[in-house]
Amino acid sequence: MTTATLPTLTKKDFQTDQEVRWCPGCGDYAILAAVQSVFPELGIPREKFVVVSGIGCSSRFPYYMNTFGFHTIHGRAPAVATGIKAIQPELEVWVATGDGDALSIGGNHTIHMLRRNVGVKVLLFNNRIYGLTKGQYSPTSEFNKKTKSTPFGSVDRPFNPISLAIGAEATFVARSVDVFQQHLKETLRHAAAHRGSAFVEILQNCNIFNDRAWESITEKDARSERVIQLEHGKPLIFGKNREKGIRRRSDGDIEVVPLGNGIGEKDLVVHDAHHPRPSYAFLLSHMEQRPGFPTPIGVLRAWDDLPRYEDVMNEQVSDVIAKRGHGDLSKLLHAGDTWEVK
Amino acid sequence: MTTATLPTLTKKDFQTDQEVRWCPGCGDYAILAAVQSVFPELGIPREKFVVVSGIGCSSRFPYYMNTFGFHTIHGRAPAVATGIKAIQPELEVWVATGDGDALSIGGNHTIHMLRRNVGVKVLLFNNRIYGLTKGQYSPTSEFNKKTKSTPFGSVDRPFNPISLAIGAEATFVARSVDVFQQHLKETLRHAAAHRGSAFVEILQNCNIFNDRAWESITEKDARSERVIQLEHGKPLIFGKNREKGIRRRSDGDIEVVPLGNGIGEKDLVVHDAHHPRPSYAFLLSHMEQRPGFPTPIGVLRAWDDLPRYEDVMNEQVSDVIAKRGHGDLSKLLHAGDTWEVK
Amino acid sequence: GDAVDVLIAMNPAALKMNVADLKANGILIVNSDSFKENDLRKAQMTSNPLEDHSLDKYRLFSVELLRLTRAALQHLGVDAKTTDRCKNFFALGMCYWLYNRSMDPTVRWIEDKFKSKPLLAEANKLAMKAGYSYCEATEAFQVSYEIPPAQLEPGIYRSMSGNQALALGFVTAAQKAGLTLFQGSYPITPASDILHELSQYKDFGVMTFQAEDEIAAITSSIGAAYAGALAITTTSGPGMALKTEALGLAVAVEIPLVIVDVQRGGPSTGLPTKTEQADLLQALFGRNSEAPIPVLAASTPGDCFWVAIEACRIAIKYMVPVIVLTDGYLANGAEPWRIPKVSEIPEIPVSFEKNPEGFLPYKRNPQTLARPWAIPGTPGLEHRIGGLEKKDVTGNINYEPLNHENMVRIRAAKVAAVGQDIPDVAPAGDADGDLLIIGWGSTYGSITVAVKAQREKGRRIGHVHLRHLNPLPNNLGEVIKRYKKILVPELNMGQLLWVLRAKYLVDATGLNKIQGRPFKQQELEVKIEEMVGV
Amino acid sequence: GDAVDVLIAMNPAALKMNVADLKANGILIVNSDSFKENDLRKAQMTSNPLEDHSLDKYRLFSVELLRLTRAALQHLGVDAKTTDRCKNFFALGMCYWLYNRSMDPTVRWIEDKFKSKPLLAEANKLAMKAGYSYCEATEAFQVSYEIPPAQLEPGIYRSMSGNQALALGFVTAAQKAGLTLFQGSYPITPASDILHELSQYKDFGVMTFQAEDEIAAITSSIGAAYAGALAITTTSGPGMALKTEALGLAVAVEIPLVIVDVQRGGPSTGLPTKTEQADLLQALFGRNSEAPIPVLAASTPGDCFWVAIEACRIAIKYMVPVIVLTDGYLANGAEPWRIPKVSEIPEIPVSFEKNPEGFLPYKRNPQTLARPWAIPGTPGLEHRIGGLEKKDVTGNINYEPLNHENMVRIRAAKVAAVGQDIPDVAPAGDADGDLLIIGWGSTYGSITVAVKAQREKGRRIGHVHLRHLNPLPNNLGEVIKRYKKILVPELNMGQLLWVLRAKYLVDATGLNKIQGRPFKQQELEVKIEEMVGV
Ligand SMILES: Cc1ncc(C[n+]2csc(CCOP(=O)(O)OP(=O)(O)O)c2C)c(N)n1
Ligand SMILES: Cc1ncc(C[n+]2csc(CCOP(=O)(O)OP(=O)(O)O)c2C)c(N)n1
Ligand code: SF4
Ligand code: SF4
Ligand SMILES: [Mg+2]
Ligand SMILES: [Mg+2]
Repeated sequence: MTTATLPTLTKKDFQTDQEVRWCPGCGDYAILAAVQSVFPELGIPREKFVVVSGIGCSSRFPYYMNTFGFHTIHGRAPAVATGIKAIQPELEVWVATGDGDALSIGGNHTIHMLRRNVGVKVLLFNNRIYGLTKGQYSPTSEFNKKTKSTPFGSVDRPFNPISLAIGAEATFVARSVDVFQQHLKETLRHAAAHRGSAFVEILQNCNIFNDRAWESITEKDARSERVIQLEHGKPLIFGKNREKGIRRRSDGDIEVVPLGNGIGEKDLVVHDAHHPRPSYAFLLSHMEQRPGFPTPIGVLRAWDDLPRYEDVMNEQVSDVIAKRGHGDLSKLLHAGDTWEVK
Repeated sequence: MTTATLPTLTKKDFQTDQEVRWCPGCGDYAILAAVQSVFPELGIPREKFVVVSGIGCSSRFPYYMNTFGFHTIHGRAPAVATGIKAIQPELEVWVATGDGDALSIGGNHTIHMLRRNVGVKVLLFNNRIYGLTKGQYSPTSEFNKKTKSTPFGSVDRPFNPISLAIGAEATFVARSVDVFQQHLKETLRHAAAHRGSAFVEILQNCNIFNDRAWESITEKDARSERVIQLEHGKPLIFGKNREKGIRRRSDGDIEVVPLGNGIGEKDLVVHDAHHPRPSYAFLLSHMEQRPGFPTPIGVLRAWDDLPRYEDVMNEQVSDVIAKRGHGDLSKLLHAGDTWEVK
Repeated sequence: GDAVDVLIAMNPAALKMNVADLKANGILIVNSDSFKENDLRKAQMTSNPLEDHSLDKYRLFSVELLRLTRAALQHLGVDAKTTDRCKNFFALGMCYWLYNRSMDPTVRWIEDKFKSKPLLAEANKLAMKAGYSYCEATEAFQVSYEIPPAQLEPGIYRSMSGNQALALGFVTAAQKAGLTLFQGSYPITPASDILHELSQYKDFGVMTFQAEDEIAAITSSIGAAYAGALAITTTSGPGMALKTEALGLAVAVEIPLVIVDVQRGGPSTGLPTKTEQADLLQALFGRNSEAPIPVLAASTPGDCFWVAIEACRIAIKYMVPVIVLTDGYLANGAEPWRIPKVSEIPEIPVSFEKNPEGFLPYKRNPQTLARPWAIPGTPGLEHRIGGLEKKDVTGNINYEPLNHENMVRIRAAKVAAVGQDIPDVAPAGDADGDLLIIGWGSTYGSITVAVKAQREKGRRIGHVHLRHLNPLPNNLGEVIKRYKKILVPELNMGQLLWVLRAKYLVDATGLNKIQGRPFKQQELEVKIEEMVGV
Repeated sequence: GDAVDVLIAMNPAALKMNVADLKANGILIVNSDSFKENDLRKAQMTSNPLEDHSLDKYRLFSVELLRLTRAALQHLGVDAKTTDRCKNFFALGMCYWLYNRSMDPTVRWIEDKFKSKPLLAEANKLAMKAGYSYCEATEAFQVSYEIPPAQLEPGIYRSMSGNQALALGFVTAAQKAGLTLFQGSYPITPASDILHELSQYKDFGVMTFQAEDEIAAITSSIGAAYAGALAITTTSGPGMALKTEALGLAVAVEIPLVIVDVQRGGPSTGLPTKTEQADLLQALFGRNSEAPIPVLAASTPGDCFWVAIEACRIAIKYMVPVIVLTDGYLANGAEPWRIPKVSEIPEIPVSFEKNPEGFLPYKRNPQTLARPWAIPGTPGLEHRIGGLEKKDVTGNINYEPLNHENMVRIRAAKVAAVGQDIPDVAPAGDADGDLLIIGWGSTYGSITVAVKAQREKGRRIGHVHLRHLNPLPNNLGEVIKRYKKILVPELNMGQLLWVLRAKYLVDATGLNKIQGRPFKQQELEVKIEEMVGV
């Protein structure tokens, strides 16, 4: 409704007067650009946007967005965002966070917000490192990673953020890459369109403390060879010449098959992002760990039939009021057994 | 080795002089009995056992086990257990926890411990309620649950503990039920046999604040109709007369089929608990949400090829010592640029 | 009189007959198994007393004595009739726990009495122990002590417990401020009942959020306050400790928030069901760096209502987080409470910033030093806030040395400014004399009666009971000078004592009891006589 | 002399030529892009000075100036040669941030100087701003101040920063105690370097665990201590706040643990890279209920080594958690440190309980009140501990009133007992006189020089610098009486001042600076003269 009367906004409207302060070459610049160019498209008044973050390089994001912004404390953005949505469900709340902020100290708030399906969009800047604190390994760093805090290599196995989010009942999970601008914007649009919790992992390069972390995906050619772009309703095809596909096996598992000589699109898995159950998305979420399999990007899961937490919460209040009428304070104070002292 | 010389232990050896203080009829008694009868079978000296817990009715468990026991603070048992294992990897460390302790306040420590594959066994007493604090809903309570803190019904969707654990990279996940004594003991034996993190959800009845929470599974007949017992290498069959089975569909999903007229065991999914990848276990983990599907109990996943966190941690130390020799303190203090003041 | 402290009612008839003899706030254990429809009918009861609030003035424990006793004796294989008779011993076991008395004498008595029937003896002992264990198992059973009856001025009264009063106070404050009440909380004894109460008041638009932990409880409340709610978070000591990092954020972003700490015995998990006053210093200093916060304490169950409202008023007027301290004794204790007229209660003015004209997020009200409450959704007020140090007025991140010192002093001055609204203390009893007793919180009742008794014996004693612990009332230092000696009785090791010594350099004496229970009038009188001489 | 505070070395040759002019602990910015193999060969360097520790006495920032400048100017489309020349301005921008000066004058200068070449002007400005932003972006750059050089007694010296000294101190303590050192930690500025240091010492059997958060950091350390390690956890203010609930558990279960808080500017996230002393009251009181903990503070970077050892000794001897306070100034500041002989350092006796004979988990050593350290794996010592109140000696859960009071007092007495080992304070300067300056922590250097200067002007001043903040040295009260006036300079709003006033009822004066940087000698002298007269 308001949108009708809206002065159409531009990218400029979402930029602040604050110098953007990341290291030269940081992947965060590209993510900022993508968000600033998608927000104006959404037809939402600027004052309705709230960008909430924790602590980290990525969490400086709100300072550069000319919206309402809250740079909270380390790991707590999802909880703060939940409180905001409970009180003003119509606000468009986006969380900017990092692999440490969201998955290390903030892991519990992240999974609980997803479980509740609070209508918040989470942008996880995954650079597989703690940038702000000068480069310690993170919960997404690969096993045996050598960092400031692990000179002999880390001994933890990483989380797969997508698998974790799906295990936590996420209704929307997607992945994109800082340098794939068009794809990133498209992914952000899908996230914006989702009413429930939207979890977007963005592969981001920290060129100071973890340079080239995603090279195998971003380097020339790799994109087509080692990445598969998921699109709802389209068969799973990848390869420079779209010569490879993913097929179901009779045991329910998937396999990579070369297209041609008898094997065609009809034999391939057709991507169903809207499936009510999470198993298929979960299967895709870690396929890149298997030799010859590509890394999936795009929307893995977008099932939006579940009511939003903040809506159910507010409906419950209005239902009670509808049934009982607005509470009468004097009645409340006089409830129960009363007596008079003369 | 020690085991050879061991005086064989009995259930009595694991009982303490403390009165067991749970409400009459609480499911915790049955779990205590099962653990006390399985521990002596393991051939491990009693002083090697450490039972760690957080806070909750379930977390009083250590007081009743005549082993080393640590009743820590709410939600932190997995982290305390990790510290213990790092220093003494050969200890047999079991965590007793509840659905609130492990999944609400302790959710982050639980998933990180599983991700790291610390060699700790977690017994999650899931009574779908906060017992100790007089009955508030928990992260495993069903949607719209009426409790002390939600008189109009809860508005959260629950976690599925098994799905969450699998999403967090758990190498062993199993489920059993307080009143299925034999099955529970068998499940505990499997958990004990697993070297890495073992996550066991035990459906437990809180007869004071959430009585009959699991009735649909435990009541007479239900067990065979609504429960499927998973056994590695065996086909997925259930029903009072074992007349139903679970079959793969061509789209990779599963379906319940009646056995007979042409459909036999050969057509059914054969349970593979040892599969290196988690997708199959994940698929089973939430099938009971679908009409006509049974609740799986037993070992869903037991993949033990991954080294334990504490072992890698300690090997790293011994490797460095092997390479560099034991550190020389004096050398260390004199490292770098030194000069003499006369 | 021959009023009793505990009543165990096995059925409606028994309840009817004896409840009158039970002291106000006495313990009432009822066998809920025998309060079904037709039991009530038999006793000609039209409504179920376990639900109709008619027993509000007692500590009602409705327990399925029959079912629990059966469960406890299940494996013994005694006949049903015997089993059912054992429920008396189950109830007895509960009483022993509630008054933490040993069961041993009774065990011996049973063994002796039923010498001839060992199985029956066994059954009775088991039942009694089961009743004891049942209380120990959960945190459902909290002993509560009779609150010394105060002089009752005329008015309409009801029985009121501290947790209930807090809940009603917050609902009232929200109504008076015209704001949505948001409570982010994680259950913990003895604070959980505040959540239970407030979750029932959806018809007042109350939003209760049971968070995944205390950190999410307070940070969700911070988010709610930022979005324009009257936000509160309620907990007890261990949970309070978990909230301290987020408290610092609330101080830094200067938003209104009320934090309730219902103190319990510690340290660590400690004695969850017992009372204590040992979180005062945590409330005052338990945060990193200089993060001053106003602290209030309630003195009686009914006073919790007024303190809740006062805390909300300060939080909104000064845009600060405010800590409210109560304790297990107030939380579960009940007293007759004079019901105020809604019109007697002043409104709480709230003005959200609306005007983009020259809006700056840290531009301050000169009198209160409050910054504007500029909630998201307001056109033209888009701005950024956070926990990093910031320039005053503009709110832009700023690390300059002098700006930092300036901001630290402003945050302190803002809390000090609350002092404007704090009335001077006027000692009860003698306005000057030999002894001034300074108390805070739940010791009000016992100090009051002790002072009364001692003054009747002719001693010249004043009593100041502090509601505001930070800032302290402006004239307190001057009042202290009017007395020869100062006594500070606390259910801790001397925390207020420490504060008073530091602030006023007064050589006050502490009376410290840390036993999980309140002072006895006797204990106070002995100390008073020791100090002022007999 | 004409020694410089900052040196920017674009290549090895330049470094070689000028490094001698750089002050000890001065800032050294090196363009790491030009320190490759053959660059070094060209400059006839056999080893890479960026790695061979030869520059340890400076604050070395090795930065890829070339690559970063190129990245910053990428989109401008200026030629490579010009771009590369801009790296000088990139480095300049860094300096402006490090000394937080405004870039505006230089911006104007550039615009003027390159009037004719607007693109070049643009490029230089961009490069400078990029350098500035680069420092602001991460917490990698922390200004550090020159530590006033102390009198150096004869010996072998090396340059030592506070974080490095802590790390070495803990390794030494573990060796002297014959225990495995376990560090559970979550990175946070300015404490992270302790983790970075210790993670290198695996050849000393050191185990470092980077936890998922500060709560897991301390609770994993509690688990490690329980299992028999010398366990430490290291953090800064916000992380300290998160550990407070677990600190209570450590107090309740009475296990040895050392907690390091490297203080930084606050409240909340505050000023992560700036120094402050404002966590003292949090360290003393920031826990629920009565949970006393010994607190130590280091006074110089090198002193951190000795304080670390002292903290471990107390923790083990008394079976208590111990808090160590340092700050950003000590952590990053470096000073010449006299390397002790390993034999000079006393052993730390440890005796794990082994004997099941009459073992009871809370049976105490009469002199230290320490309970036995009975680690899992020891046959016959199976027992249960936890955070609930317990009976002394047996350790069984117990809620009895008198037992609780008894336990609270025992835990306090145990911390007080640490006083046995604390040497009496002997003031530096005059043993009595007009003014006693009482300091703690990183203000040691500046107070020392100020006192020296003022005494040379004939004023009678003593200086006590407290290492033990809880318990305080036994004779402190008596020493205070020997002076007319007491001055307590602190980089906070008066926290030690508060403690001294409360404890000794002394009307001490505070000198409080809260600007994220240390005292200037000047500031102290002005205050001294104000107090004792000119
Ligand atoms: C309570 C607390 N603990 C630790 C820190 C230090 N800290 C700030 S950000 C951060 C991690 C940053 O990593 P990530 O979330 O991946 O963000 P990035 O900088 O990589 O974008 C840490 C450990 C803090 N600010 N607060
Ligand atoms: C820090 C802290 N917060 C809250 C509590 C209160 N508390 C104790 S146990 C518990 C939840 C118990 O539920 P669960 O873990 O499911 O165990 P159960 O009693 O059901 O076995 C809560 C909220 C506490 N003891 N400490
Ligand atoms: S440190 Fe890494 S993530 Fe942080 S701003 Fe620099 S490049 Fe970006
Ligand atoms: S409250 Fe429930 S879970 Fe706790 S002891 Fe009683 S029955 Fe068991
Ligand atoms: Mg990161
Ligand atoms: Mg539970």
